Amino acid sequence: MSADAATDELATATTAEDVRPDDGILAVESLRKEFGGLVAVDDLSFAVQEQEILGFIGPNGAGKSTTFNCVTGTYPPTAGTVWYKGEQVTGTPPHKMVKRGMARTFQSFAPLEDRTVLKNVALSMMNDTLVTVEGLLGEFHDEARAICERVGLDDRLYQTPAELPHAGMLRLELGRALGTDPDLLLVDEPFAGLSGPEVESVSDLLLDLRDEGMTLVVVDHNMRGLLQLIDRAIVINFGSLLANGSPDEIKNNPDVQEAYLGGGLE
Amino acid sequence: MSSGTGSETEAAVDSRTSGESILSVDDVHVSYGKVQALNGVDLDIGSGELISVIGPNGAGKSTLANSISGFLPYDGSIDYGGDEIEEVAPESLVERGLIQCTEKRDLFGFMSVEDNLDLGTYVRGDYAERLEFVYDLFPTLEERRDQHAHTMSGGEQQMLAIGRALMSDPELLVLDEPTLGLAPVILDDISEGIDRIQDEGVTILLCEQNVTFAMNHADRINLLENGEIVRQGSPDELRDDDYIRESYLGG
Amino acid sequence: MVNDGSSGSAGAANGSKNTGDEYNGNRSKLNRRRFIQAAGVGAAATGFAGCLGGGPGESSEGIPSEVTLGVLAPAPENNPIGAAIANSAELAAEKLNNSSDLLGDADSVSVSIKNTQESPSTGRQRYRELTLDEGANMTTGVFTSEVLLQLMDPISQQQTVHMTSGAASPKASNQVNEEYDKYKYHFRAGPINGYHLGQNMVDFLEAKGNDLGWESVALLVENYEWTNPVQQAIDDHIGDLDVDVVMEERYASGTSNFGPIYDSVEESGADAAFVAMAHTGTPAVVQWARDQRPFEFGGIHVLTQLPAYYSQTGGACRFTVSQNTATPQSELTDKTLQYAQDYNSAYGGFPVYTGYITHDAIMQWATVATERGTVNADEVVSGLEESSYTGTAGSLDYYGKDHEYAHDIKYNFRTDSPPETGVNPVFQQWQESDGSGTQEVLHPEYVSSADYQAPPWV
Amino acid sequence: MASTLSVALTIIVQAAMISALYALIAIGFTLIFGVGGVLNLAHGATITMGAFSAYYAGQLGLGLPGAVLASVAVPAIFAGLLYLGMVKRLEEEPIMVMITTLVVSVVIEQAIVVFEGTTSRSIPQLIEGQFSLAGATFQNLLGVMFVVSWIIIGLLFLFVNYTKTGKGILAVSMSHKGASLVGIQSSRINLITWIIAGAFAGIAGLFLGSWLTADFAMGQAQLVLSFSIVVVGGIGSIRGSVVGAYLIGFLEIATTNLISSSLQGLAPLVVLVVVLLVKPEGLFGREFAE
Amino acid sequence: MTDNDTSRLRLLLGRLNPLGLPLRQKIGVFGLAFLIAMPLLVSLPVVGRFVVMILPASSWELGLYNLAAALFFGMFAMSWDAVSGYTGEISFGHGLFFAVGGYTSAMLNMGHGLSPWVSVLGGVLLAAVAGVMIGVPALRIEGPYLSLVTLVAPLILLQVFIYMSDIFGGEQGLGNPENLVGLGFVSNYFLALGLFLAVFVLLWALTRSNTGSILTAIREDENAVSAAGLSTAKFKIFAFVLSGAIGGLAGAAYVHTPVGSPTPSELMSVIINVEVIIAAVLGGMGTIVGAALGGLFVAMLPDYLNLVEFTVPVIGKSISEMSFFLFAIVTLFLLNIFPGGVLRWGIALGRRATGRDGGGKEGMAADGGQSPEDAGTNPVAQTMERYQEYYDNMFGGDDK
Repeated sequence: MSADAATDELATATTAEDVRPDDGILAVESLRKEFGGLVAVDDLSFAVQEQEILGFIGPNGAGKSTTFNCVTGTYPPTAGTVWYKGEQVTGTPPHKMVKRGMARTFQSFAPLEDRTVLKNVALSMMNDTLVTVEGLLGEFHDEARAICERVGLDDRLYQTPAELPHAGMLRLELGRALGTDPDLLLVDEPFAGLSGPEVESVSDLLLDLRDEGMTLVVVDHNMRGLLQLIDRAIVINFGSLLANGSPDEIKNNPDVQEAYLGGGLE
Repeated sequence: MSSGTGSETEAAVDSRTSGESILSVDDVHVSYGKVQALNGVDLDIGSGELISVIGPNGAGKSTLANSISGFLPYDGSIDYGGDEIEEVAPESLVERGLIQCTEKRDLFGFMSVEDNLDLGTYVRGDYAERLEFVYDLFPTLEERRDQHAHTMSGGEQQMLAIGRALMSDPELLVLDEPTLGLAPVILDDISEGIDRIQDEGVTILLCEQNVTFAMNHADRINLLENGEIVRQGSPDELRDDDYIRESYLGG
Repeated sequence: MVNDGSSGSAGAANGSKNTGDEYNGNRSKLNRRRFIQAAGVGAAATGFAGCLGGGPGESSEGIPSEVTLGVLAPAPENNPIGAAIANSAELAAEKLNNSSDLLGDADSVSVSIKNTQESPSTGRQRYRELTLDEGANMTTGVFTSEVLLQLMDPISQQQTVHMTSGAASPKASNQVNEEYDKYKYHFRAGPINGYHLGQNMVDFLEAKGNDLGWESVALLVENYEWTNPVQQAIDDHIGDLDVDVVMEERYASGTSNFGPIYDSVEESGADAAFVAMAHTGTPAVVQWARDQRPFEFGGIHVLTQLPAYYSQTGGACRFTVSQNTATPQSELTDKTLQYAQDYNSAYGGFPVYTGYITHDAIMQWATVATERGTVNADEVVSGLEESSYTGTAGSLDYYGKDHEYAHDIKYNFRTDSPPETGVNPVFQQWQESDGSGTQEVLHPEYVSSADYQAPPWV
Repeated sequence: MASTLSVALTIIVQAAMISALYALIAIGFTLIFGVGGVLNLAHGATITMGAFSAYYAGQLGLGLPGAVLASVAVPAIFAGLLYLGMVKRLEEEPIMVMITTLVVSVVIEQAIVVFEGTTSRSIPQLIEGQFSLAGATFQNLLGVMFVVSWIIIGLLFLFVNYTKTGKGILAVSMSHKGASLVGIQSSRINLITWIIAGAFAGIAGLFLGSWLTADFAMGQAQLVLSFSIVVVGGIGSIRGSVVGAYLIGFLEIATTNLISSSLQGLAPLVVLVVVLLVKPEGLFGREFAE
Repeated sequence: MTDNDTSRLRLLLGRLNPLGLPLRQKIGVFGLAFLIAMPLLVSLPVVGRFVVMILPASSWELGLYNLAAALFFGMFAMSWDAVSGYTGEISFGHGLFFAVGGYTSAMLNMGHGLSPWVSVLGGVLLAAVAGVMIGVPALRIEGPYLSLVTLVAPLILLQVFIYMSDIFGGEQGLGNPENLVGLGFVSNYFLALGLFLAVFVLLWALTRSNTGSILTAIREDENAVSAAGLSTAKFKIFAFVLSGAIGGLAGAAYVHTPVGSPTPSELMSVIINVEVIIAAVLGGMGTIVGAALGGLFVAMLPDYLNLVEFTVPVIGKSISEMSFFLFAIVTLFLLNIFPGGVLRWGIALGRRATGRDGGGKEGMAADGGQSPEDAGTNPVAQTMERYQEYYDNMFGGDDK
């Protein structure tokens, strides 16, 4: 198939420089993930610097979510290495990655429908201990309330996720992630379905978080609202690295325009 | 876009083609639990038209498509071929010629291409002619007639889904995100196919996130945001709209 | 009325198994209706005091005006074995009510029948209902050994005479022997215990071996409690005979497919399957007949003892031989035929072995109680130990407290004349005459009605 | 006397005949699972119902044809009513279907206990006599069972692959929404599969009862057998059910013949657990989506 | 949570004050007081008469025994709820744990002469091990497949018991192990009540603490729980082990009383497995209270039916004879009316009656944990949704 040929060409065209464990807070070397015979991520290497906001961009089906599922431990990668804070963490299960300080939001929002916003956030602040008397008296609620306020949900503490508007769900996702007190936050498709002003206010929140010392990786398939937010972008297509650079470089990269915008998209 | 007026008068005002109104959506509300997915949508499609509904993820496009094809209960009124269809099951709508190609395609994965197409005629019967048309439209399908649907690529599956819908001789075809996740090359085939289907006289409602693609095909475009239609007009009119340019055309 | 109230302290402080809240069936006859009538402080106080173990006992003298017979039967509505127990108890009660001699002081003798569903837990529960809720003066019945063994403790707790009329496990009598004071309330009015059942099979084979012509047998026993001693007895005694045991299989309870087992029997070349079956009998016999397995079939097959079994199995039980307590035609005593006829006219059919035994048990109990002038359990126990009562199935005599089968009915094998004491079971064969089946008696001689017929396909 | 070869032949012939019945039992269960997406835990009780329908027909003197007819019609109607009355409105809640059908099976079994007791009943014999094959004798009944089961399975195969309704069944089993999109009414297809499954269970009950006698709990082992076969054979696959049935049938006959008759019923359980732990999608099942 | 311990203490004391409890909890406390005082109440005039009338037997002695048996079943039902109600993995063969506990304890006592108190501990331990054996596969196989495994596990155990009947006694079981507290009516009642309350308090506290909140979150969405830095595997296995141990405790203690014995029909029959599900579903899944009440109801209903001496005319059967059959029919009926659980329905009704529906949001926060009645959707619905997802994966996953 012609698409495959194009992929190979692109992969060889942009050879990734060697990535070392201490290249950044997160370093990924030669990551590969296959499902059955299908290659979803193909020899992908990149690094994320501390306290930057990195855009991770690619069209639908480019392998963005798979990459992050491998990084966060949801799937074990077929091959490749992941370092986090200088430690090798390849294949570490998700909850352990969270404990190491890596949090994520879900593209398809996954709130717990059975409980209030406040309790959704409180869950992520709980200790991973089996038997405890904690919670019997509602210990977490003050801190959880503070986080809700932070993400702009202070007036919706006692609503269930089903009552939240689309943007509210995103805020809840962010709140839950913040509840784990992360150093690196992966934000999956934050702007999908948001109106202009909403995009702006979420951007502000993310920028604030960065200013407080957090590192952010924002995954999105279109660039609306993204280029103003990010410091640097990585573009992938068909599971391979396509471009890496500042927003302006990305915008003007012919490969990106060809593969990403050329097919009539935007 | 006004709401609240009767669908017939509205159809008369809005319809720009000579065809009679085949579908009128009037003040439709849909909610999932406490979340409002559609918030008073009005839409009118004349016979033979290709109308597109665009909008970002989560705007309510699929909800609209599913309400029209009978999969979701709604408040308000949807009128197809002169009848209110609120109580009508999706299968009966198929018999009446209203067919959806869903976003997930919903093919019979463990059946061959041919069996999938064959099942497309479940409510019609005699199909040799239509099969010929489908194979002519998407020659790949004929090449892969014995292959199981689940083993095909996304684009081929999309062709099969459209082909299967055509087999039941639709009057109104609702296409939900036919371009989702497709490689540009395949996109061209689909694009061409849609044009030819319209040429055959099939009315099409195209729900699409890919704005450029929708602009290239539609007679009229509706922009759906947060469950409401916020802009409406011909592709040319909307290309000049600042809001659209800024938000959707990478302006 | 016996209440060794001294031994019972508060229930909670009681660690031992046999003391506890000492209770007695007679006193706790506070069933709900009466309890409500009596209403008062007194009755209720008695109730609670009882649990503390120190309540005043009722007078133990005399026969009460109302006597309740508690009956435990497996599914009396649709299981013929259970029905025979229940119906015979009713018949016996009617006799007692009509009799001026027996239980003379009692105005009415009533029967309370409970379904054990062949389940130990249900049986236990029903037994407690009979003794605690209904205040039964004695209990009888019980077909399944598993149920009986679960009743031994409740019987000792309630200190009410229980006369088993169906279950064969000698573990019960062993318990009586080992802890007499605790378990002495249990008697087995029939059938002979499991060990004797096995011995009886061997005795029969020895006596009738020439007629049967079984030179080698395959021993098939179902894996239930009651067959353990049966198998033991056969193993102990069959060696004395000129018969080879070419196969011995204790097959799983709940077996429904006998194909593999019968294949093995055929392979072993046995002349006959020598069986001990009760719960699993129907599939065994139906598959034997329908497959026309090339071996004969006999031993103890409880279901073939049912008078209606021939029509129930479409004639599949034809040619099978089984031990039985009595048949409607076998005049074991002068009471046998009379009882069978009474039963037939009352219920339109003949009883199974449990019927004869239940009837005998109740009549013997009533006779002893009348002799002693009381229904007091301890009195009746010693009365029964001394009693020799001629019932429908033979003479009801019990082994003494020092015998390993204490309080079991005595087994006494005879061929040509009835024994003086104890019982001598019959062996029957289903034969066909005029298109319908009859239970012909092969043994003993003094009641036999036909000669053995071998199945034609063997 | 019995050579290894003839023992092997006996096992093979026996297993071949019995596995055909197993396949018949499992296919109904598979169909409902595959098409409706629910586990019908009353499937075993439906088999029992088939056997007892034949028994009652025999008691009423309806003769063999009456018994056969009753054993097919009563369970088929029952299954149809069960679907329409209870399962249909719970279709979105598979767990409630499991619980409800489990309780329904308890009701059926207890009804038999109340009215017939726990002892076995012999039901009219379908056919008498024996035949010889490879030096061993087998009941004619098993032969008939083998032939009839295969004919029924064959007919079902033709029905599913070559009729419009049959293809509708396949379509619904693969995608409910897809079926709706081509105009197939899932509820009608579901009803048909329940009726077919009920009729198959009834026939199986008739054979089982005629072969081994009938009792209230006879269906329990058949239900477990059905699970095992479906799990081994994969969801909704008729071919898989037949292969699964033969695999388990051979294993069972081999263990009961060669090791101990007490092991009856163990083979399907072990196979089930092993397959679930090692290859949960079954030998012929579709891969889970990933 | 560190701000001040005094306010915590005050909160705690406030919660323990019976007068400050919500109505439903007041009723619960009253019910418990009644159960504890009942053996004494029986001896009172008039009151005693009334008490005997409401007992599930027509004499108070048997009533206490029946109640004791019901309390053991209630414990068993709570143990089912702890795993199935909270994690959403429906166990169709919970009798496995009941049986492992009961048989182990009986065998240790009868075969090795251990004191029943010690052997009960052994039963609990082995049942916990059985919990691991089900819990570990449960990490891999889920939904209906796991239900099948749980359904089959006790059947395999039964086959082993039958095959090795020399050791396990086959279908007839193991006879009579020594009793923990003799044959006494009152002592056995208090034994059962004591264990029941201990289990109830333990499970109630655990499920209202963070642990319960995490378990229900697993039922809702495992990914979300992992994303919160919590090990779903650890909590799921814990739920199975806890449930196994408590189910084992119920079974072990039960066989060492006059009301129970180690037989398959009492400990692991299909009917036991069905009854426990019915108990929890009717009482309300994922509430512990519901399972406890449902368990008592399910265990006592046949006893009550048994007391009815009415004979149904046409079929000539008495109610008591058909008690289990009728029980099954009643259950079917109730399942069709209250699929969300009778308790939940009762709570909703009670809230409506007291006009507190939807109010008291701050009160909810003070409640802490995951109390069932303030949940937006109920566990039954969630569990169903969860199962639906598995089916969607199995049947609808062709398009990826």
